[in-house]
Amino acid sequence: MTIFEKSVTGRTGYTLPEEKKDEIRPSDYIPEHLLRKELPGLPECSEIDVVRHYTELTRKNYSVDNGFYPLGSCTMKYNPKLNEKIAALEGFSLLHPYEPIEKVQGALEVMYRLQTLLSEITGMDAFTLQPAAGAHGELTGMLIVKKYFEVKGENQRTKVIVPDSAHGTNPASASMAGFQVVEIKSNDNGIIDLDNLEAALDESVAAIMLTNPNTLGLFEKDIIKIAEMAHKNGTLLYYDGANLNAIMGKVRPGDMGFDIVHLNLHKTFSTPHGMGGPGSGPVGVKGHLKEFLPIPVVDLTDEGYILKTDLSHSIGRIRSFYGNFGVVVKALAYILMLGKDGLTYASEIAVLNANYLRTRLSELIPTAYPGLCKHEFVLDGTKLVKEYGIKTLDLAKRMLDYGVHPPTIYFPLIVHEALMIEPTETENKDNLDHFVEVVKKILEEAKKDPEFVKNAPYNTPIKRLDEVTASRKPKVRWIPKEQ
Amino acid sequence: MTIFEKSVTGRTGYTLPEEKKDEIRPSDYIPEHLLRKELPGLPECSEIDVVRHYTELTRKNYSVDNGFYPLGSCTMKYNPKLNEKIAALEGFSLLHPYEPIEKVQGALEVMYRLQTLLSEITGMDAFTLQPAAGAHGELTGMLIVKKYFEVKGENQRTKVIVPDSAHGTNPASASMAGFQVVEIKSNDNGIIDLDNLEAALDESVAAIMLTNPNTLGLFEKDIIKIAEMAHKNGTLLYYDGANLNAIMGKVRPGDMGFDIVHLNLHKTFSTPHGMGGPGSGPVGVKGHLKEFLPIPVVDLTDEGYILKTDLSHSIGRIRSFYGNFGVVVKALAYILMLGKDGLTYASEIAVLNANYLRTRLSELIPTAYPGLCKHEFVLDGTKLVKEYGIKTLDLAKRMLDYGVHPPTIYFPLIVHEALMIEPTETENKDNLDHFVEVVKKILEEAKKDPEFVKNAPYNTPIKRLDEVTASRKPKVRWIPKEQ
Amino acid sequence: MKERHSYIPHTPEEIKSMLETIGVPSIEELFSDVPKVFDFELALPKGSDEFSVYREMKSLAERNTNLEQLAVFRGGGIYHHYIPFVVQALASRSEFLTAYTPYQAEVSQGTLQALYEFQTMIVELTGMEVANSSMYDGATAVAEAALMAVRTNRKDKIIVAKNVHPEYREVIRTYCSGQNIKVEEVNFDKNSGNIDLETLKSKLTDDVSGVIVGYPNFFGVIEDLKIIRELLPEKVMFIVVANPIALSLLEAPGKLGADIVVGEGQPLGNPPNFGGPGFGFFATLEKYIRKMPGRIIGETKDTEGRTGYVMVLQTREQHIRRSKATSNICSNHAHNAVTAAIYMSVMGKEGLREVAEQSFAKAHSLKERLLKLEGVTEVFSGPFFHEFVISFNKDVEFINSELMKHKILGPLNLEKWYPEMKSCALFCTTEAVRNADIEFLLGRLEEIL
Amino acid sequence: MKERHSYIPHTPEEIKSMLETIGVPSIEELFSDVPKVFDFELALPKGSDEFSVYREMKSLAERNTNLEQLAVFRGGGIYHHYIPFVVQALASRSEFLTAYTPYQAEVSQGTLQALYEFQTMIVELTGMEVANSSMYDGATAVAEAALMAVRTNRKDKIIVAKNVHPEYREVIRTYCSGQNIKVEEVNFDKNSGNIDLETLKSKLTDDVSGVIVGYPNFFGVIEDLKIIRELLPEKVMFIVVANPIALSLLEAPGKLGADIVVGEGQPLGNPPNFGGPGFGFFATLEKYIRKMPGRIIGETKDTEGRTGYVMVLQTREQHIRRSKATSNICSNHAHNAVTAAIYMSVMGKEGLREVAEQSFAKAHSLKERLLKLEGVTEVFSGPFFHEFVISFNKDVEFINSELMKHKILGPLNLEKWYPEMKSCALFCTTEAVRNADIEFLLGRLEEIL
Repeated sequence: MTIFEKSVTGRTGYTLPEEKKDEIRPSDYIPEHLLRKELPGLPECSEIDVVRHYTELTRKNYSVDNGFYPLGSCTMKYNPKLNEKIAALEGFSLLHPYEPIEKVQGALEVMYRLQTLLSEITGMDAFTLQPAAGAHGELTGMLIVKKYFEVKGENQRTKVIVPDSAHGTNPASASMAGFQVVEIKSNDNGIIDLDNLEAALDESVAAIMLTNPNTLGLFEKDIIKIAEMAHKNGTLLYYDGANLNAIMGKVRPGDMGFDIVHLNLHKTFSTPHGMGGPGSGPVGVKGHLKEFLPIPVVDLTDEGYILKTDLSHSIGRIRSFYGNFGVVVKALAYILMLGKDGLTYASEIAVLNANYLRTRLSELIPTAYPGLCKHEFVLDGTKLVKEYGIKTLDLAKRMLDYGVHPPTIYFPLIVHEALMIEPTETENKDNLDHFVEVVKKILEEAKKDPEFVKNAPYNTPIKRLDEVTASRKPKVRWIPKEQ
Repeated sequence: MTIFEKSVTGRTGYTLPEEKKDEIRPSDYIPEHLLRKELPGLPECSEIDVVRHYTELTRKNYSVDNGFYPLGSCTMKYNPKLNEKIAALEGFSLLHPYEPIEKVQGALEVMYRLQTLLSEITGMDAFTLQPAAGAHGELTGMLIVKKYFEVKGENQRTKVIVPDSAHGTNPASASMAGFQVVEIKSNDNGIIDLDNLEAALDESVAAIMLTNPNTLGLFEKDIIKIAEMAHKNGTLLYYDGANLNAIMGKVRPGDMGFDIVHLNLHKTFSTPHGMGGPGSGPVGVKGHLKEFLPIPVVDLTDEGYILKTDLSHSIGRIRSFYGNFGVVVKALAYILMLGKDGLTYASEIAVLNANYLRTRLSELIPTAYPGLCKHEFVLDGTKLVKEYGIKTLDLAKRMLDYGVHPPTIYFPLIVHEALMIEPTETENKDNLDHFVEVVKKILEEAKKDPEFVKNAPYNTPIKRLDEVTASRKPKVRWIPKEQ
Repeated sequence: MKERHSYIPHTPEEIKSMLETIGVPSIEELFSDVPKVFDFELALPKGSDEFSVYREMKSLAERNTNLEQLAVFRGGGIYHHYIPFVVQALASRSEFLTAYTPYQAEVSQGTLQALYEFQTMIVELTGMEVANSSMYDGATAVAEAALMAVRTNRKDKIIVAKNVHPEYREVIRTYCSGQNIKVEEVNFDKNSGNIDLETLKSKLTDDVSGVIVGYPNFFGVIEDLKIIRELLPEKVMFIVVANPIALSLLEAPGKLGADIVVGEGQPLGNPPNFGGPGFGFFATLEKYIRKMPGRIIGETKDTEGRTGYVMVLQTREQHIRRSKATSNICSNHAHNAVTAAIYMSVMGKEGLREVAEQSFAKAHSLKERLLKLEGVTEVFSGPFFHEFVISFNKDVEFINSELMKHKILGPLNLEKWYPEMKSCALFCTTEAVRNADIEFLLGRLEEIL
Repeated sequence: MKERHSYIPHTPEEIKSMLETIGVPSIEELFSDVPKVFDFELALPKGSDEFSVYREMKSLAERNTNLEQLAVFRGGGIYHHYIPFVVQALASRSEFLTAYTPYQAEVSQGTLQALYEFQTMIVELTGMEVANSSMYDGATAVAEAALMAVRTNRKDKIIVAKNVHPEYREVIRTYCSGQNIKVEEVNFDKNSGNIDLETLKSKLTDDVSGVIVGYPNFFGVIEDLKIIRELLPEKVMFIVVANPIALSLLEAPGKLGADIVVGEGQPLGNPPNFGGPGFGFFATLEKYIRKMPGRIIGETKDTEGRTGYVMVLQTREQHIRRSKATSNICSNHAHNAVTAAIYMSVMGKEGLREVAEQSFAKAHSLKERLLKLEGVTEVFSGPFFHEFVISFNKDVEFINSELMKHKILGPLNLEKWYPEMKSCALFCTTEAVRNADIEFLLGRLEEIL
């Protein structure tokens, strides 16, 4: 039942200080046609109604705090409670962005320190914390690329190369920045085909967007060569940081030759995903692109921290104020907590977990590409269709009945019936083993009765939903029954 | 699965500042036979394991935040979130009881103000906030009675009269204070039988313990007469405040003639029950018993608030420190929030809700006693047995399947197959109507198939449990499988 | 390699056994595909414990002056409102906080229903027909609205009123720069503070895809949406940047001809957070739903006919449509949107109206009383909501630094963005400004001026 | 009658319709059975709003000096330990906080299992065989233990060591006064601080039901339970009041002959709360389980054979046995007990040991260094855990008030309870006392002494 159906006219859940309103009537000040005649149809509930409604909704959700969540490319690691406590401190949460700079030195120090730490972790020279999410970081990066070549007078660079295994945001961001997207096919080993790349690289190419390890969880071992090819061609190399959790402390995008990198604080740095956001997508650049960063950036001067806006080639402002500060606070706390050893160890164990799960699962479902993976790996689900008569979707839905969240499915697009699995370092061995057992059980079930699996889930708050009709005739708001 | 089964040797979930331990080894200081050889078998888990374990446990619980909880005599009203926020303030939660008095003036003011407010609400002259729960308040009250007659030299007063409808804590507390308990039968209308009382009242009676309205939800209309009889006999009148939620702002125990009263902050004053506690059971007395209160009491002097210990006849200390201060803070916030009008209104609506539900339910199951009730009422479930072939327990268990918590059952003992229902004022009409519908549906089910109802619940995390064996061969601790 | 960590559960024995299963001798071996040339030493401090980290972060927090410590007369896009305590208590429940995007609908009904209800509330507030489930903030929401207008009308000019939030205009320009969309600004009427209608008219050439105005605008002045709409050719998309609190008091833009209504949702139960995260809201007409950026939740049925919720129209989105998507947005601000839904549920229609009325009344009372002070002059005569501009006979920075000595966060100095507006200051009041704060402010100003 | 309240949902229309159903004209009529003579006017302030209440309560909170603002060297029954942040995050989940006593086991498995695990942890810590699911505090737990000893042995004398917490001894006396149980105290050895064994021996007459000692005792000194047990006649119940943190380091009382082990559980993850609520723990031997006060959770099976948990042995309790119950306790401190279980889960066996070791090491280091200061003399030579007594050549109150100027909460002045112990002070250190705090304390003491 929706909150609207629980509403009763005249019920209230709010209190406010009773303050005299000085006999000021809006109708004395505002033209009648601009005054609202009918109040918006918001629900009317007492406090306990609201508490029960949303408490009930939370109980219909699966989350990291409920169990294993091996979504490939999403890095659903544990979100420490400590960080929530810190971000909720009034000295952080109750700051107005336009307070005088000397009253927010603590906040600016938080930002400055995170910028500095991220630069060290990625091997870049400067960072902006403005972008609100990964895709927003990509857009920022692509606009930097655009502006860079504008300043250089190379306006012919209208294309961006993206491998066919890329996250959907990569082509979408490049396109939004006005670039034409050139997709190149990966080779049989799941990595960049140097010949394809060579063929695509000409003077119209502004940038190559990569993630390394890539979405198949494979390390692009030719990255030095790729960087050389790009730079020789005058092309910039962009790093999608979605997969940084594989390599912290082991190798740095900056050292690999990337010119621009975005990170996802809500993936690698443990800030929670919040049902889809807020995230935070800081962008780091090498020295030659420093002046192109969006404004403002935090800087340290003799008088303390400042918000610097006078960058000579800044792409401008990419969002209001200073980014998702509340998320930034959590990421800083996380890095302070783990430190040098902890961050490295996190990546090591993330890779250990992925390889362990890959090894065990590959006995049941073949991997799309053989050999070592980094933090994630992809299974090829065509065997499910052929041998078990179920699709990857069916396997995924049946997993819900066993209380585990399914992996990312049908991505990357280059693998048929793909299952993309990222366990993260915060899952223990028992959880991985349990996951293998669940897959094994479901395959056994499918062998006996594929229809049974196809009709899963059975134990969830709701069964399989009709998504097709939902999109064909979208009902995207609640409407009272009477109407 | 228990947390112990999720434990793996060597896993850790804690961090502590790394501080040099100065090469101090316990074995250099403590005789060997007093040093622990084997660490206690506590679980070894990472933080995420602990988070998931307890999050899962909460999801197996029903609570006020999940729905209607009409437990008679328990006053399961809404527990405002505001109060939790306030009690968690470091200025309250991080106080040491032995800080210098001048450093805890705010805390003492909280206590003093609550003492004063409770005195006004109940019509008493002085309060102690020491007792940790209702039963603890009763024990305190009974020890005051005992000491009072000791001081008066009336050592022959060895008995306490308790009606047969009383809460079990009443006789237990009287007995614990060394009194012999005399139970008197209620009359046909469910209230004190004055003749029975008269007969029992002699010079051996130290006190009468009553609650008004009583556990049947009926107002003891003869209370003036009862008080006269008691006082004429030199007997003290004790008020069990469990049912105060019926009468705030309407009538005061002090005005009715009670000499001693305990309250339950976790019932009437909205502090949460916390799965069974902590509660808080302040005790108020009339002036002649003021010097008998347990020490310390908070007092206001020219130098500020003090903890007073020099009461001439104090029964002594009833617990360590100053009571459940954290609970006291919440109760004060609640009273400040509601104020004079709000408290009265709370009682009025609590009584309205009870009478509404009584009226509607009595069409399905007869009430044990006719006529108006106060905040709660009792149904006589014998009809269930006779007409539907189910017991009150079965009805209760089946309610769980409909997502509502059953009422108190099999209490008070004087009603067969009793259902004791207290809706509280924070439940809306829809919830009451829904509850009636649920009862109606279950009775229809029972008519068709009593066995079906007898095997309920079906939709709960677990089915009916074998309580008999559990008590015959108690397994009250987890033991590793290997042993 | 650190051997133990509270967030990482592995014991040495487990690591050993896992390596054996994989068939490699060491964790290092798992990185054998990483060229050795990349070896480096991470120059970070070593890890810490949670108590030390908490203390360190808390001391940073305490080096800031937070709004609870101030009387707040500053708005300008982020507003200090009361937030009922129940809002955070519910929003912080971990099943909301630590869930991912609801790709698996069957175990995400909590998220999906909450966002569906949020969309409904935004539709109700704005008077539009459909809304998405959030954008990053007000600025990116309006920038995306501009792109949507261009996508729809396929003409490469966007007109923005100069009295739209300066930072929003900057973001619009940044977003539009990628696709070489021209952004033209229309100045405001110097008397009223409203958009200058004559200039607007003169700029409405054939190549305009959309027009953007504030409601109220950056100066707090309420634009007459009806009149503006009447000026616009039918096809030109009318984009309104609204303050959601004001919408309880002002006629819904949907009733006045808006095509897209966007805005910053922070005032709806989200703390200021030094500017973020709040969230952007985005509402439009049904006919444009397939052009809309962002995630949308819709109602549907399960195989047993029960009502449930799913993400709809995903074919607009980047993970399906890739370079042809309506936007690149992926992570949005769902948690902030749900926070707002909880806020609106607990405030209800009456509560939100009360917030709007108190904010309005206090602003009007304050303005009248300010104008009685020596050295204070009215700047704009147009109707306003809870922000207004006056000019001082002294430097605004000076006045503000004097006020700050009394723990008053004074008005915004407009000269920073509008160099022509010398000594002009933007005041703001909300229901969280107490009458006593207003008296205190006036007293201090009397001393200062 | 107030018409609207955020906690009370009724609208005037609903009230009207409900009154009609009941068949009475007004709410007043529902109180017609209350004699009119009782009419009165409640003299309370009028109701407020949550923001004003919050501000008012917060200002009261800020008038206190909290332990985060101090260097804490004071214990005496309530201890300042680090509490991992995850503990409150989980314990405050509303399904724990707002649930009642688990009378309906099928929808209370969360409570029941958590308490069952808690009992197991207490059994592990104490080395006993069974534990209940909590008492109010350490003092009432030991008082109930005294009553249980008398109930079991049917002899009316209890012996208590004078170095048991003074407030606990007062509570024992209060509890025992009801049933006219004699409470005799045994003094401590002036050199060691341990219970005086000779005096104890001399008091062990036939009428003794139980003997109560501390482990460590109020002076921090570790009693030799083995030797004491050997002194006691077999039937006399040996009751040990233990510090649960110390039990990670000290041999379990269960292995040294204790019959009942009780104590204050606050140090296990509960904030000091100005003394309450913490909780009492209570453990004993299997053979006494039916004599034990309080609620006990046990494991069982459901109709399908699945493991579940229920309250067991309820026939001991007041709601069944009434005046014959083992205790009148009804509400207990379940929430604090579950908080402790979460704390012990996250600390684990190693973490709790580390807390004990750090507390121990800091205390021993501090004592050694204190004794090097002029004007400081050792008082007891017995082995101690994390509290110890020294004497000053100056008044303890004076020293403490000087220390407080430097934000140091100095040692407890023992003279208040032991008038013979002039200038004696009880120091305490835990892992939450930093080495820097110790240096700072020593520096200040050097100045003061």
